[in-house]
Amino acid sequence: MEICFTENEQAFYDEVDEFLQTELPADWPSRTIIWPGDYAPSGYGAEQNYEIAFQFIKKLVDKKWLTISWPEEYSGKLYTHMEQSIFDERMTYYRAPMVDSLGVGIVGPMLLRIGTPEQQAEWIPRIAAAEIRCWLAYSEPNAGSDLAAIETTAIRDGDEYVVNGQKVWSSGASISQFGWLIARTDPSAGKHQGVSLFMLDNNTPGITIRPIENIIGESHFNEVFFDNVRIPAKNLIGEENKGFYHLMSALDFERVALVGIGGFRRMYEELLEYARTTERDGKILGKQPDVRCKLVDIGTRVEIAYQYVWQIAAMIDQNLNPTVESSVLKVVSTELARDMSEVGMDILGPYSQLTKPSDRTPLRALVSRGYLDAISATIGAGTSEIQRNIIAQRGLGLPRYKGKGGKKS
Amino acid sequence: MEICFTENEQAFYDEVDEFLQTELPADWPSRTIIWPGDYAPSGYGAEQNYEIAFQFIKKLVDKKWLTISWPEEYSGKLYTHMEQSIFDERMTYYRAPMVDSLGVGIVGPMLLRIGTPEQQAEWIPRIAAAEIRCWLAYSEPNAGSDLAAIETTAIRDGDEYVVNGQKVWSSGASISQFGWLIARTDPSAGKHQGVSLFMLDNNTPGITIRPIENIIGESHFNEVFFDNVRIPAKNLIGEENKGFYHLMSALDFERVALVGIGGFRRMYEELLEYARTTERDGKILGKQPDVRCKLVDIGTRVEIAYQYVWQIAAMIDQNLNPTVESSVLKVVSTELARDMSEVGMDILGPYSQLTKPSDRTPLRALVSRGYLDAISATIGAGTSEIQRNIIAQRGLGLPRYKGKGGKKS
Amino acid sequence: MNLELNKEQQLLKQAAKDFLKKECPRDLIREWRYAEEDYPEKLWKKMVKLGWMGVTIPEAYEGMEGDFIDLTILVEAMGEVCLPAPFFSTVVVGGTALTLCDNENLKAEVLPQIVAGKKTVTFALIEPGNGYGYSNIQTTATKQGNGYVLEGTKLFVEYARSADYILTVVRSEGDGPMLFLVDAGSSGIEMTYQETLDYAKQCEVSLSGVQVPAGNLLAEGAAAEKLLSSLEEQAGVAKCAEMLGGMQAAFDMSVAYSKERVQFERPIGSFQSIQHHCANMAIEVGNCRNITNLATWKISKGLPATKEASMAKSYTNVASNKVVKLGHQIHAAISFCDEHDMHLLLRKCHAAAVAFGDTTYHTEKAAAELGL
Amino acid sequence: MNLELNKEQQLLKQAAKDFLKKECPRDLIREWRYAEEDYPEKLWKKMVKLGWMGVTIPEAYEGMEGDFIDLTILVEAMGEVCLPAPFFSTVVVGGTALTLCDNENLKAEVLPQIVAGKKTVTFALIEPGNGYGYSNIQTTATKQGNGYVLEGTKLFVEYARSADYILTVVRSEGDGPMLFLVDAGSSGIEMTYQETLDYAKQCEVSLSGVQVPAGNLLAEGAAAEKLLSSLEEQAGVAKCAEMLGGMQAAFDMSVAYSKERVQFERPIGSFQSIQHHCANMAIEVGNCRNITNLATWKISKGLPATKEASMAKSYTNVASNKVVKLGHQIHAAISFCDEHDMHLLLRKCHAAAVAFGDTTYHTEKAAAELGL
Repeated sequence: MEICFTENEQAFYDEVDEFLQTELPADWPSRTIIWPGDYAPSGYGAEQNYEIAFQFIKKLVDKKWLTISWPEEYSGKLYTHMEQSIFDERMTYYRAPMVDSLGVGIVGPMLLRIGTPEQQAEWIPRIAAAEIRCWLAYSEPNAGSDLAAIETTAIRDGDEYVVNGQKVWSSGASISQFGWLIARTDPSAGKHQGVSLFMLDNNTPGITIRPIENIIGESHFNEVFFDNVRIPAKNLIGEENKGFYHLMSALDFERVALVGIGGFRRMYEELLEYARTTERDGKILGKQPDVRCKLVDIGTRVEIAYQYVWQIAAMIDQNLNPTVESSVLKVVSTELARDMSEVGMDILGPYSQLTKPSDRTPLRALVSRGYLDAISATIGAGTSEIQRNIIAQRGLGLPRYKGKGGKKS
Repeated sequence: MEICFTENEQAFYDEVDEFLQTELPADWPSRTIIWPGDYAPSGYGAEQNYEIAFQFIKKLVDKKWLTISWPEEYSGKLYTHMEQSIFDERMTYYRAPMVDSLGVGIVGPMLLRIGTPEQQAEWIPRIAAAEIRCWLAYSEPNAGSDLAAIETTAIRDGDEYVVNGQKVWSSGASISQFGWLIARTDPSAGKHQGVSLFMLDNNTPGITIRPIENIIGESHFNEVFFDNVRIPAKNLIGEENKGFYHLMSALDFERVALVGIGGFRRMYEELLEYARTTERDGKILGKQPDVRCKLVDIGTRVEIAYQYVWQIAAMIDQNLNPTVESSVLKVVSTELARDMSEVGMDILGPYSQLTKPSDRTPLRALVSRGYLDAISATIGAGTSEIQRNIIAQRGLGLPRYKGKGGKKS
Repeated sequence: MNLELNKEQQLLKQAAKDFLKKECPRDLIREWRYAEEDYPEKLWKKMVKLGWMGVTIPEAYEGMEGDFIDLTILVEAMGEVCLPAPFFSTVVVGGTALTLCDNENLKAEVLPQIVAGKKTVTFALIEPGNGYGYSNIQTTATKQGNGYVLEGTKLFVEYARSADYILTVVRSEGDGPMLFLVDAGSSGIEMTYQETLDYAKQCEVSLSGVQVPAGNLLAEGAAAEKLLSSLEEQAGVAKCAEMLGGMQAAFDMSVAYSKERVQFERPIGSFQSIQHHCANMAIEVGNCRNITNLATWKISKGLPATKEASMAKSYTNVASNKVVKLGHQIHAAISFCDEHDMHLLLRKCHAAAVAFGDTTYHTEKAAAELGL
Repeated sequence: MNLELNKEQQLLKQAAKDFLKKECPRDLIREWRYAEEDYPEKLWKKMVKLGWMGVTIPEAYEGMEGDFIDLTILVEAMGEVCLPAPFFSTVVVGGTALTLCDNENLKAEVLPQIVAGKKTVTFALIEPGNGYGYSNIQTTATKQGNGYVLEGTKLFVEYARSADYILTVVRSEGDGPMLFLVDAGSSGIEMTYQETLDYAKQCEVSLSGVQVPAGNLLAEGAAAEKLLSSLEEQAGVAKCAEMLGGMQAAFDMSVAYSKERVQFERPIGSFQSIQHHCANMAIEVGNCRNITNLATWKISKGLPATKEASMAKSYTNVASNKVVKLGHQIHAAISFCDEHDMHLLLRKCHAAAVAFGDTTYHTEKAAAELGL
């Protein structure tokens, strides 16, 4: 047991840290309004920050760190998962911009794994250079937690597939160039069969993208409608009708440790500092017993979440499969994001109501934003309920119940 | 809305209160070690208290209050459920002895409802006079939450039934005279059919009662083994093979409001008094912020539980069926019993460890007993999980899942 | 012992629900939340016609002289629909404070105008650097001629821009609290809009040399302390009723959705985890109702209710957040959309939880009442 | 970065578990809990043979000079089986205190005897009316000739009747703490048995004119404060390891039982509520392990660990109760029987939670470390 970085890890940590201190404005972390666990670009705050973000991402591309999880060809060297986690920790600690985590995190690696050389040549360089962004065309109105229930069809017609149907909760669809689409290519097949993956150019005729305003007043989500959208057959990714197989065989957990753990520490430090330095009714908040108690609990859980991140990274580096640990981290970190916001609201008292930065508003209204934002954390990418099912069934081997007529598995 | 007693209710409350103050030693509540929600006679404490309890119960019999829930013939007048709840509240507030709640609470009323005149003549007067005690022969090793899974058989043989099998968790079996037995009279029938009820004399040959020591060091539970036990057919209660039907049609909830609510207030007052008057490290415990916080929470929940008790009593008096409210009260009161014990343990600090009364032991070691005792509260008479199922399914109408092959009900 | 509403109360409840369902669907708060004007006057006038402004105001001042239970019935119904109008500050706070005070002239002048819907009131207590409470008030009232001059800054003054009166708590020269009904049109008053979670058009109000006639003083010294303490109790419990309206709505929506929404070929309400979420919501709604009803009834009878009121507020503050968040969890992604109603309930409940004393404040108050 | 035990540590863990499983099944604590003798000497001797008494004692005193991680590995394994013997007080407390002190003569005399299993130590800190902590100690040591005379009463002194030494915290004449190794056979010592939840043969120990040679003073003044503070940290984290052993056992038992136990014609582990109970247990065990490992590792490296140690203790205190109680809930009635092991784990965990600082104590300490 050595709960500290090796020399190499420490050197890389220092390198990333220095890069971030150099390439981002010193006050960047306090310009942004990103709640732990959420990395929507909307958190950049004021308009002028987008230009800073854009410049910074170009620097990341130059360093090949945007694609740090990719093969050596794109990342410069083969980074260990521990290094990737260190990178993620530092990046999120500084709340650094990281545009298009879906393209770099999911679409790119999938293309590299199952795409044809032509497909790779077409999209990989552009994703790696942050020239294009991707969105995930997964969820549908009747297929949320139950992804296998998708109804959108993509029917082969000559050299094309004709897509009809609807997607929803499509993050960033309206500001991306390509969709990573899952659609039913064989509607007569079983629920988990007959489904395929496609790269879908947003400019194809027949696509209607309707942004949905979310409860923090932003339109990151979209509804997307397909009306006879014709996708060239060359954009089919992987084998036809093997879409679920491809998705399931992707090493989902590789990304799971990248929960943006640094953002938790940063936010916690801000709350701590606020409690230490703010008077309420003439008394320092941090001297109030309930505030002390709550901040100790949150601080402890931040330390705990960090340990899971390192543990999972180490497991992957040892070729172990941290399926369960990943679900545990998902539950632990998203419930921490939620509870930290509630503790923040409690500490802020009446000031927690303020939703816009002002002289009276503590912490740039970040906490009230987080209070709403964190609601999505325990829902998206597998609800807490589903994560607990996974822990129990896959992790602990508890039996699934298929009903009196069904089989136990 | 009138959250106070009517004149009649208040008069009855005062009458019961005066009776209890007169007929019990003034220090009786502090002689006993009964945790809220549990009314095992083991809580009487020292040996000499059993004689006091015995005398007191004779007084109850004289007043016909032992059978307060029974028809006018046995109770003197038809008491409303509100009055029964008031009686239960006062009794438990004073931690008054109430021997054989199973005979008076379950067996007697069932006999009155479905017993023959002969059966009633044989047992009813003796139960009402506290001359005999009854135990419930329900649970079996493989039939706990799932009572319908019982395997004990009672096979007709001439004028007798021959019983074979085993019961477990049989409270008070070793100190009772009669068992209220549920056994399978038609083993070929379905799970919920072919089951019958019997009065079983403990003296019948072939019965072996083995007390099981529980975690508070008492042997209230028993395992009971039946080896060709012959019950006279006249002891079959109600229709043969209709045992479940009889059980289900019994108005279970009538007893549910009688959770011993007064015991909660009494215990809370003792904890409050302890916190108000005890110094720890030179400071009054009740001045410690976490103690204040926890006692306010518990106090609030005591008030809340009281309201459920009155609400359910009022509903029954209006011929409404408080199935859901009863499950809510079960969950609320048993979780309160558990949490109150944990708060008590927290307040007592190192002294919470003491399990025997002594100069150093706070509150007669009642809290450490309660800490263990309350474990059974959220399990017995339907676990909290099952109560929440009932609330969701019967109360809110959420669908039961019978599996993919089954039907939804 | 009767814990249910009696017939008249049930009728009032049903009438309020029916009216608000029709006249104030939750889209109304969406429509008005960013509007220049503070609230929909058309709806307000209809509420006036129903006599709601005078629900607890004595008949002598043209009110209906209902009791506190009637008031909480209305407030609960408003909580359910997230009413975007200053009923709470005008009637629950303003009407109650005036009714409780001894300034007969002021009562005779203002109360009938509230009843008639001609005037609205807002409440100004919290100051920069302060939380809820009276211990550290910095706004001063200096005697000058026949009146007073007020100096100070107040925060979280809801619907202030449209209010006719600002019920203002100040510190007297003798250090005790004083309570003034300040004409909102007085010179020296400036307002800065504060955008808040609940869309309640809150403002920072600065008072600079604001002259207030002596006749607008509701109370000072011990009388002011007593009045403010009653006001805190009643407004706090009314906030519980408001939260109950929100919790009940979140709960009802969630049970209905659990039955409809199908995933994995079955209604999600057939999953035990969803069933237990719903059961826990039912329990918490029932718990809050029990303790709030107890406090409400005691207040309505003029019985001491400080302990029960603080228990109700501290318990309901926490439980309402728990319940509405469970509602979000059951509805999942759809409830993260602005067009879904769940977040409106969450916003209202949070605002109600910090108003008139947060959890810490009332826990401490209840502890003191318990002799701790 | 490596959060797992290394090979040697894993071997030690496995060896400890194997040994205790064989030599100390939980029936042993049932057998010994009411026994006249304090603990099974046969088992003790075997543990001595394995070198466990000297696990962290320097080689100079004939110990194995392992690190703090090694110690917690043993303690965790003991927590799992509810060891009915004074290892904690002798080795974790006594051994550590002596190792940390500067009294070379005393160390040279006593440490090898501990290693050899010839002497046991118990720890006497808490006094009537006090909780855990050093702020209010009333037991005094008065200088007399070449030694001191001790007066006072100590509570919760475990395995005291069989102990050779009582490590005793007293208040000096100058008001600071002093730490003595008192010969348990000294005249003036009286012991009264205190029956406790954990069956750890605790006693009230009264010290009346007990003469202690100056050579038995471990530390006084600032040195005593420093020693006691390190001791608190290490013993507190070791108690977390003990609780982890108990939690892990409760968790493992519950998962296994959920798979076996059939109700309603299906294993109860197929019910989502039971699955979520088990998942929550898994999460809490993992959480405690993470924060405890962090504190353990820091201590083993001699790094400042006060914050992490207090976080670990306050978190694990609460979580261990939660986990074992879930174990009871899953096992239901059967675990309410004395013959079931679950309550033994609950008892041990509770005793560990109140030892060396309860939740409130360590929460406050962690808050101070966080600069609050």
